[in-house]
Amino acid sequence: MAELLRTHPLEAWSTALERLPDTVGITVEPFVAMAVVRLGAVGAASEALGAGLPTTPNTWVPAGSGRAVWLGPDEWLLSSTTDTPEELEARIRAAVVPLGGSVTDVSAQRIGLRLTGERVRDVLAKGCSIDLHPRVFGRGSSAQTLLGQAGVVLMALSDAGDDFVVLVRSSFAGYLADWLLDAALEFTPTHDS
Amino acid sequence: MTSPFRTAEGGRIDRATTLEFTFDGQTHTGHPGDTLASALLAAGRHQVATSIKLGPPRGIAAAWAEDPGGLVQIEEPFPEPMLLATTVELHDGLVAHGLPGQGRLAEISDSARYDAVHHHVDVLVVGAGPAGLAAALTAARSGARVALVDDQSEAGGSLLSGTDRLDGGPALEWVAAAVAELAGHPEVLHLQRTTAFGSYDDGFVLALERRTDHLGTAAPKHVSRQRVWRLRARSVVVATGAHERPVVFSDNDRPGTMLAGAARTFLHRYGVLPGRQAVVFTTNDSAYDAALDLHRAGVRVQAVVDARPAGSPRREECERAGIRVLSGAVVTGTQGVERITHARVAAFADGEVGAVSAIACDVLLVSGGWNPAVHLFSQARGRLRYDEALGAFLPAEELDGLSVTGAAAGVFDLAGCLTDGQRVARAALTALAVPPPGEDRLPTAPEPVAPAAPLVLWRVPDTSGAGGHTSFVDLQRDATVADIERAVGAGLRSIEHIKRYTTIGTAHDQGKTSGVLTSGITAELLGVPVQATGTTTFRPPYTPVAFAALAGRDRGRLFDPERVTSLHDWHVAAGAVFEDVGQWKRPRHYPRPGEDMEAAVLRECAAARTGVGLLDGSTLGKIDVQGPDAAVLLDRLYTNLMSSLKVGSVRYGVMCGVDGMVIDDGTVLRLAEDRFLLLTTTGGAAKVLDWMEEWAQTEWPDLRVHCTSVTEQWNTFPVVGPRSRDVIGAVFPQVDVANEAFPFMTWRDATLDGVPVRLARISFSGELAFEVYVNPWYGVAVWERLLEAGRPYGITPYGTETMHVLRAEKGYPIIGQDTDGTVTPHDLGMAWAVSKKKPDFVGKRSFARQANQDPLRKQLVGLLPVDRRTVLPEGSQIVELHADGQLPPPPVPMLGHVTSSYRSAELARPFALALVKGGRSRIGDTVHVPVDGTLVPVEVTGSVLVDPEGARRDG
Amino acid sequence: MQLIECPWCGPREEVEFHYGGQAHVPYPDHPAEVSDEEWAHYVFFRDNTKGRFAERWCHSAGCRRWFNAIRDTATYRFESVHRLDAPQPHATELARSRRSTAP
Amino acid sequence: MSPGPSHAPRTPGADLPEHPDFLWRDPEPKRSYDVVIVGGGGHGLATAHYLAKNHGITNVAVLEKGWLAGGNMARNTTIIRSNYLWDESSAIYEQSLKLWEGLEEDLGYPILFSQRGVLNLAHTLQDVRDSVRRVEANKLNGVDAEWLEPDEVRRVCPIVNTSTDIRYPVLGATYQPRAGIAKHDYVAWGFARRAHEAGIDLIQDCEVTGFATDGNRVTGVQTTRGTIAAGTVALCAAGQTSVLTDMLGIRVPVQSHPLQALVSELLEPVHPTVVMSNAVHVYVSQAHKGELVMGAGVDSYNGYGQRGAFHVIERQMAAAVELFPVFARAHLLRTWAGIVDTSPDASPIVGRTPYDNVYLNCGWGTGGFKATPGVGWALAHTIAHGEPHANVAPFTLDRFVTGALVDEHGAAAVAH
Repeated sequence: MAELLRTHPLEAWSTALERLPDTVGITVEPFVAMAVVRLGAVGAASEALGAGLPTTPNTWVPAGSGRAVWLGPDEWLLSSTTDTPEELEARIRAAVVPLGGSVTDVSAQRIGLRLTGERVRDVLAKGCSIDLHPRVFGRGSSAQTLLGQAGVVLMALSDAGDDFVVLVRSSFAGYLADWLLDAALEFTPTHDS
Repeated sequence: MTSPFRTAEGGRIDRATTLEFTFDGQTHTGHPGDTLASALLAAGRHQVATSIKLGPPRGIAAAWAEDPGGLVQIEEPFPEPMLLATTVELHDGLVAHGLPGQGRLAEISDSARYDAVHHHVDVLVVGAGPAGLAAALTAARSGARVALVDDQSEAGGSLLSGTDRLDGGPALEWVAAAVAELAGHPEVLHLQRTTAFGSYDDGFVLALERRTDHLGTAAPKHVSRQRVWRLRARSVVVATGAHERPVVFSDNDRPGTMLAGAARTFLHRYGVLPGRQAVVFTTNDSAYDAALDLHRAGVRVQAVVDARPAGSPRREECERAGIRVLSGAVVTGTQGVERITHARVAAFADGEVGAVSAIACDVLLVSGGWNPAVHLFSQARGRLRYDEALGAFLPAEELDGLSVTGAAAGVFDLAGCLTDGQRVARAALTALAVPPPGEDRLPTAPEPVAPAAPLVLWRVPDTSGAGGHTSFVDLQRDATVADIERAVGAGLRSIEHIKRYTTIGTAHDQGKTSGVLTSGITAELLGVPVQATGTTTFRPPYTPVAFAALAGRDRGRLFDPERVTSLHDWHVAAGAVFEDVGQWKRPRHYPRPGEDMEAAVLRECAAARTGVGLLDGSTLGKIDVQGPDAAVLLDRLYTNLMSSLKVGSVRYGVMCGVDGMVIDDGTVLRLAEDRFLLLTTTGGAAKVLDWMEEWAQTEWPDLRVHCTSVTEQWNTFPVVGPRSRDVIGAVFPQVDVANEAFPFMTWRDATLDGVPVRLARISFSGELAFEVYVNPWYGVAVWERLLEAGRPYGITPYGTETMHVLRAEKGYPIIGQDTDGTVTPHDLGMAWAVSKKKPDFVGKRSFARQANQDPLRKQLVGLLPVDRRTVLPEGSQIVELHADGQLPPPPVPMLGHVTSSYRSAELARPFALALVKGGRSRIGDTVHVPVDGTLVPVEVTGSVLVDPEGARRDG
Repeated sequence: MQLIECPWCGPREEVEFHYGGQAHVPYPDHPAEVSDEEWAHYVFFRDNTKGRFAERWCHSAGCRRWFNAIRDTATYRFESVHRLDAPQPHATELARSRRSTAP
Repeated sequence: MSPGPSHAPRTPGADLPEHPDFLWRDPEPKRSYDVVIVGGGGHGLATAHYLAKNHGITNVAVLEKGWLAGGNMARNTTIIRSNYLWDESSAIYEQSLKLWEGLEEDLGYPILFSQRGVLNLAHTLQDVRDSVRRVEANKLNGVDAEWLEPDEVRRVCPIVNTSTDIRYPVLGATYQPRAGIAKHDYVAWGFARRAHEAGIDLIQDCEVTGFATDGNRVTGVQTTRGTIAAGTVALCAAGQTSVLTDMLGIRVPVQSHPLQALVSELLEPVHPTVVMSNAVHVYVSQAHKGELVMGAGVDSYNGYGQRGAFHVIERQMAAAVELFPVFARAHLLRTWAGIVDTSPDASPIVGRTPYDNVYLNCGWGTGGFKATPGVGWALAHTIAHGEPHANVAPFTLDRFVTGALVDEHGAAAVAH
């Protein structure tokens, strides 16, 4: 039989997203392996994982081919663009379970959107109550918060406030895409509706 | 079409451009920069509306939001009820008319866009008058993040209404320079046409920006018409100025009667003369500016009537200009019909009014002093004090992170406002540990002339014989001095009672001009200090805000998120009819052409019972529970024992609240000694995870267990029916699906083209069934593989309705449908799911309460309509008839109600589930259900109606 | 709309938080041994203090951690927030002894 | 489309009748009363009225810490209905509704009771089940109620958006024709004036600071205006109840929450009835002068501040515009908040306390206004006879011990 095809929740939105100008660029991130790690002994885990887990709340750090995002005092979201979900979970499990930790594959739990351009901060400000000014939310910052009525994990990729990643529960992906397109409308002068 | 009252030059209007608008069916012209009010005045029109109750004409009495007179209805470009002519910016094609009191909503829905934006600053300055601009400049120069918002179309505040000079030049040149400088600071947000309408905790200020209203029909469609700014400031500077206050006298509602300051605004800002012949009535010096400015502009100022015996130091200035000044005199009333023709003037000493004479005029300018606009301060719960000298309420305390400056703080001279604005801003910066700017120059203002003390005069004794019935306090509510007298006479003392008795302050202007007057007059009548009377509470919003502006973008499909599974597009393509389950969209059934729901459901049920059906169960909540103490947590939260569950096995479980009532149910898969996968109801997913976290974090932090939501990590596809084994066997050839190898209530891991898949023998239908769990990346592909493999057996996708029928035939309850928060596991006949081994679990203790022992508790049973035809409406009540077969008179004792009801293909008759008092003891009885006025006899049965011995689930 | 200080994430808008009512109401050690009345008090009865009140909050839209706070229910002002593992200085002071509800 | 120039002046508000020339006197408190009612709101005043009218008990004081009827009575959205699910609830609310129907005459005061009907909208299949269940129960309890399909909903209230393409389409509604609204100040003042006429002392600016007790009896009420001896004490303080019961050392399972409401400017009549929706949380009526009166949801946290968070109002506005597109450009004129005391089963707590001569009346949550005459009647009876009136008997404090709750959460529609 043919290999199983993957489908992305936002396939139907791709054209609309492509039409956006560079000032409010929104692109769908490819599927990546993601896992939630729960663990008390951070130091040891970082060692075992060969990647530093951020201990400062609301920050993220590069970790291998992916990222490690602080989700809570004993909780992180790890991603990898090279591992399969099973590989990532297995690798982390081997490292943290002996330390009393746990790991859960959540690769499909959320999808990622990349927001780039000088106006994306204005778009986010229409539904995100936290301060995204580069002075306070520069590269390496992250936050679990609300964007519109969807819970999101928000990450800053630049110090200029013009490059963000938004992770959202897959079932909310369509809502958030609609929400973002609507919020970006005023920055797309050609658009007239 | 002409504008006879437009000055030859001056004003902030663009005379080069002419705008055409229609008011009360008449066409007029005006210019960009005009308001509807200034354009009407330019045309010589004062009357805008008629009064709400009594019907006399009402005119423009002020120049901005405090105007109590000029209420209008907008018709074009889009109907909008009740705006003030003084706040409507003129644009081409505007169509409006005066309002007698009630606005009119459009019949069609509003297509304009509205939005909201969060913005964070160090310092927020509200008001771009001299004090506000000075504060904003200081804050901006420090490099702090600053927002300056102002409700006018341009900055300047009071400077727009006068002829002040700064640094030896026109003050407005300084304003322009200040605005330009602010624009040069990257961290400054400067918004005009933006009204701060609410002030809340922690420096949270809401402001409404009118973005496109002034553009009329030219407004771009993709830009929001109005925007709510959610401003979060570490420090708020309130520089909102002051509202001029009238003095109450008889017939003070006659068009042509206007606040003195407003007349200056119309003259200097809009190039409009309020009339040709003016009388000025004042209790303070500020009105002298109006008198002199109008005189210079060519208005014949008949007299300045100053209630103060000593008058004003500015008397000579007036007399040099040939303006008569009557000190120790008051205006006692007006004459005229549609418009004032005379002011009635009399000497005034020690509260006594002398002989009255009439002075001809077509406009009467009044000033009773100034009320600082303390609304935002008061909304932030700042205390106010009454200032005897000003006759006004002022901030009585310093608030953390909110300061008041300029006229709003009782500072009325230009130089004072500038220095005070700067002082307040520097103090705010210091409090925020932001170094104030070194270079922070203020413009030099001319030395203010020391004003004579104002006289606090609320009302002029009514000598007209009208007994105060024409002395209006609140023009928008037609409330008079007589009404206040009557309220006090009725025994009322509290200002809140007075307000309600007279309705003063409840109209569109929320008492901006009438509030303090009412306090003053009430205090006079009661013989108590004004401080004791106080004011009514200042409540948001400061000015009215359109519902749609507050709704913002949470409208239509963005009103509430739609959650969908990865199969949604497939369901849509398959013609599914959807049902809202919480925020989820779930297929309810898949009608074929010509099928109604009943036909579709009968077909889907038959397929599942005789062949094979396929359901998208992906909305079920899923929680991954891990850790050495995972089983302990589950034992404490489920009514049944989970620690004894074997790895590789599945168990159904029930959760109760501490009150012993069922809150959720579902299956539990033991993945490893220290790991479980919990399935919850679709609606209960978030609640159950929160519930588990709450107990684990707050009550049993010692437990080594972690809970993670994996609801969207797994698609769940029940494959249901006698042929399900064939389908699963075909798609997963490597899995031994024989009953012995893969028994009921167990799970197995498998792969499909290298993709991990989990299979479980779980049945919510009573049929042989498998559940397929897969990463939704591959959900559609796996779903289609199942359909493909099932084609020989007529595999049929089915929706929630069929799922409900199948489970109901088996007596499986739906939590939230067959329960309502008052039902225990025992009531559901699930004592078997309540562990007797466990010493305790959440809810157990409540089972022992008296009410839980009642044999007449409602219990879940089946109902079979005797006529074998009637499908009982869900929600129907169940009753017992008298011996005579009649329904007793109300209140009729009720036995319970129908919770689920369906037509059963399997039973070839309708059936229902119901909660019935002592239900299990009534099995075999016949009770009755009122349906559309008839009493339908139904037989009480056990709740399991299909395959009670459970022979089918193993196939 | 208030800012609430999450002990982990810092100040966030109140919409991100879930209210958990009175703090320091422990689950009985041996529910089977308490009287119906004591049990009823555990299940249904909570202080409803006007003024300083020790209560539970959860940063539900953020780090999902529960924490305790001292808040004035008249002014809504938060006086302090505490991680669950932190000692509760005000707990005993705020706890009140009450007479029974038995008529 | 435009009516053009304004026509002969409409007179909205002119239909609001004048208040009487005299309402009540502000007496000095006497040393002692047979009955002291704590709380000069609707419930306290109604209780005073019926004590005098039905039982001839007039040596009564009503103590109000602020201004008469200035708490929830002055802040509520005045919805009156009796279409509750459970027998116990519909009994007291229906008796209350019957009293409302004769109240204008009884009080000799134009309370503007307008029986314009109440629609409770259903937006989900479960809403429909719950609604039918409630309608059928109401009918059997003798409460007027019917189930309306969407097209019938449109006939009763044409401005409701019944199109099927909105986020939560209207699947139908329950309708109680006898339900409606009344003018809250007029109601309170009507009771107050009657009580005053009967010789009852209405004492304002009189805050209770403590109680003098002797064993299981309260002997006096300590107030900011001195100690007042009392034969019987009735607590009718709604949101402030716990402050009083704390003084008495009685634990009562209520929690005080802010409940916000709002009003628009005066509008031409567009909304002929009262509409409430649970899923799309909103309840709205158009009051006598033409203003839209709306209630928002209860704020989540305990609060005595008589103010709530604005995001609750914003959500309320979104719901209103979603259900009533024509409201888009109506204007929010004023917002405010009351303090509701909510009980664990969303039903009131009325009756005896551990003190022999202290009666409790609280836990009405958002249902207090509509119950005003009913509970006043029943509480007066309870005080006069020392035995709970049948209508309040089920709402005892000890139901939380026995577990015999009257749980209006699960199956009730919007609990307002």
